[in-house]
Amino acid sequence: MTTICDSAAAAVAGIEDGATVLIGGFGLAGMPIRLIDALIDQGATDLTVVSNNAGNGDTGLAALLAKGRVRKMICSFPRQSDSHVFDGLYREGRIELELVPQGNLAERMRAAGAGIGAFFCPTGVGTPLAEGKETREIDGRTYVLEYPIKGDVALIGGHRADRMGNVVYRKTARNFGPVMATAAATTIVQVREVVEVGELDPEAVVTPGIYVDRVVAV
Amino acid sequence: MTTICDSAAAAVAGIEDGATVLIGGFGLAGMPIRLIDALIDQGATDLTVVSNNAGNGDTGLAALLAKGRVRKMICSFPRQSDSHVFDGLYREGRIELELVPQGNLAERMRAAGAGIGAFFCPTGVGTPLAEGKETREIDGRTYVLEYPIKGDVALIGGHRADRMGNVVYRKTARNFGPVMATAAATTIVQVREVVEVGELDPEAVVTPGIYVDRVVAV
Amino acid sequence: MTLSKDQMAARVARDIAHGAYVNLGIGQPTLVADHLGAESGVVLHTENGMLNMGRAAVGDEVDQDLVNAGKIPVVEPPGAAYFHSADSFAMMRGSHLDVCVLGAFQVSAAGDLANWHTEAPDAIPAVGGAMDLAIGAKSVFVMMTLFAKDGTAKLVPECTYPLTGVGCVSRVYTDLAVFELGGGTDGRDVAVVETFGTSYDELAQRLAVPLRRAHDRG
Amino acid sequence: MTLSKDQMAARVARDIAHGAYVNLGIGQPTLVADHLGAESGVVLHTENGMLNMGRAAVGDEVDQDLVNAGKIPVVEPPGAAYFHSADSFAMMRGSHLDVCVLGAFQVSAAGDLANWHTEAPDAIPAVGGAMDLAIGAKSVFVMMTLFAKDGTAKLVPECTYPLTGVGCVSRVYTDLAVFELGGGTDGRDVAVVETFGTSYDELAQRLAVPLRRAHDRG
Repeated sequence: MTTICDSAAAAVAGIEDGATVLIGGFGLAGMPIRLIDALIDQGATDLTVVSNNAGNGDTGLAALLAKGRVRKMICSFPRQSDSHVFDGLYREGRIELELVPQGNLAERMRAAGAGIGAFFCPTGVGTPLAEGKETREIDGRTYVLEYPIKGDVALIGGHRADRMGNVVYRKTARNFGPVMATAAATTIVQVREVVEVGELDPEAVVTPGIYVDRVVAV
Repeated sequence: MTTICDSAAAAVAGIEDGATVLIGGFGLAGMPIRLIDALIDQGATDLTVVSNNAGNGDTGLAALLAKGRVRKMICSFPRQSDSHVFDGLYREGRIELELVPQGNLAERMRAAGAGIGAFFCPTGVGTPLAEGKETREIDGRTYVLEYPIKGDVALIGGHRADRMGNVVYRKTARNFGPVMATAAATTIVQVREVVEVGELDPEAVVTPGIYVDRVVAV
Repeated sequence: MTLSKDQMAARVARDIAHGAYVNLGIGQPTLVADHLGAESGVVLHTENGMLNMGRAAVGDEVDQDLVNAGKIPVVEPPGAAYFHSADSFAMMRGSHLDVCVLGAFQVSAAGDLANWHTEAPDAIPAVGGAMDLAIGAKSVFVMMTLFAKDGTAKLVPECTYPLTGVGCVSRVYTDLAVFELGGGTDGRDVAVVETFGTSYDELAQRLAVPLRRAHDRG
Repeated sequence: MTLSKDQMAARVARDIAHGAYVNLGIGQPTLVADHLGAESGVVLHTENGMLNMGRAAVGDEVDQDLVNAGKIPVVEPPGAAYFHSADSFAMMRGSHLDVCVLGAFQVSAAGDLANWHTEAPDAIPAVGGAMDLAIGAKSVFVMMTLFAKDGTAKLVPECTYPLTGVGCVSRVYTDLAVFELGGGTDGRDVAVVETFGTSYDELAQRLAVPLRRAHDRG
């Protein structure tokens, strides 16, 4: 069952200290800014955050980092022109970083959502990011064994949702949202508009309601 | 590049004896009947066919089987009320059968299309279909190692395609089509209508043209 | 009075929570849908690629592109969503469905399920989605007559037919009683939840599995 | 005359086949798009989830939901398709892209690529999609200046920077020459395809890798 929440605060209620939080978005496209702001107000700390980047400027994920709420970032691309908050914390040794190639980040969350125990992946073979990982040659090619990344919570930026929780995205803001929605125990989606059941084209629904626990229009 | 073909015969040209052919459809929904008919006329033999079922009645895949063109079926559910062609060949020992749980069939083709070397899957553990396969316990659960299924050719039944090869399906006729399109060296799609570029909603394209080699409207 | 098939279906429906996501196996479990009205909030999944599947189609509603897992034409209610087979089985394998209701040849005291193959000499094996369904849902309910036509019990100490899944069944709904599996320290404790036209003592006499009364939580 | 960045981009574009599916890495490779007009039939992929990506957006075209992998706003041409990150990287990892053009810190004679991390003491590591891109496309082209600002060669016998991918680069386009890698019996033979404002002999003197003339196919 999907709950349509009245506020971002209600949507993020109950996120616990120590939780692993998957946060959608690629840069600002698809970033669930209002949910992150609500999470800052909510106060959960000691978080592990999984997101493609590690915050831009001083708002959203960067603001969550600045408050010292994040123990560890799992991401592909922390270093950006405006990632000064993360950069500072990292250089001061105040945040852990697990760097994951972008496709592995997506595929490991997809595996978590799809009940796959682990998978042999060709990405990163022979590089420092595969060091210490199990490898195997299959059909003449070398692969690295990669494990799922599960979330306790996913915070996602969608475009529209119906009251059953079916979600559509808009353009490249889709990015990690649909994958993260499958990989978390509790999936929370901010959308621009909640519509009545029947208003979304069933052929074009990207995240079916089964993956969505809470929706808030912001 | 996607080629828009004038006929089903042109669409299936060049399929070689001994090829592995992925055939979409779940029962008749999404079954590329016209492409299969053209393949019968084209004459390729000694085929391995991967499809969810093993033919219904006397047309389509059943007709291909009846002509003796298929050496081996890889499928999840050959036995149906109207699968008498396959049933007869199987009982006479004239066709090989590799039985694969339906979700593994889909996931193994997805792995082929996604460049995954193998994956640990919980389906079938402790059953005869996992006998002889490598198993591993991960996080307290037992998994079976499953390998990709690649096709030389995929024959798919879509709904509409644009001239760049972007394809949309209709309702549950979608089923295996989008996965098979990614898993074959050459993907051939029959659709009801070919439309101009720009007429399909970019948010609703299910199989992007990169996966589609040939399209024919039938 | 022992239960009719329809009464069994109603009894199963009673144990499905409001708003649950449910997959009903082909055959008898399909009848459960008749007892899950709109007020139940239940959303049906069909593994050939649809959520919020509707009732069987009649007359002009029949559309060859819209069928359920039994290849029966169905209708599309508002709020439906379509997806391909790999996504559909990812949804199942990833434990996103709340309940799956399946038929069975045999269920063991430890919750092993046998429902795909009788090993009859002339039988053509077919597994379909059975193994994926068996291990996918959060709860797997079996719906079957307690005794086969020849009088042998179908709830057994160990399955003699080939397994579909290991330790996966949580509840068994029969014409004579409802059982809860997986209790006790060894997970092989069968609790009798309710009886119909029979008694606990009579069941204890006719079944070879170790029974206890459901309220004997010890 | 040595080539300008724009001339290098034009030279790369010349080697991209009509109708190819191409991913252009962030930075200099983006310039290649300026030389791939509509008549090229080339379809651009951006790993954040789009095929048939358009040019950079200007003025009112800017849409925060529509950006490329460098987070630069772009436009949506007719025939575009959107997909999520796992599907996007499946497309790449599964070898469906024809060409990927990347920048590099170093490329080895055997085609090893180093382009993600300099190991500078204060550097924050960030990999993004680099490792996925390196191993995904059918052909990986590198576009870089042949010598670093301090005069050291970037085409080297062995990379000293951390690797992005092993043996993955097929061609290197520089301001001074175009090289084809992976020839010879040991796969470490570097062929000089074309020179700009320099000579084969001069290159042979300045580079530590074993060179041969491209027409010396032996």
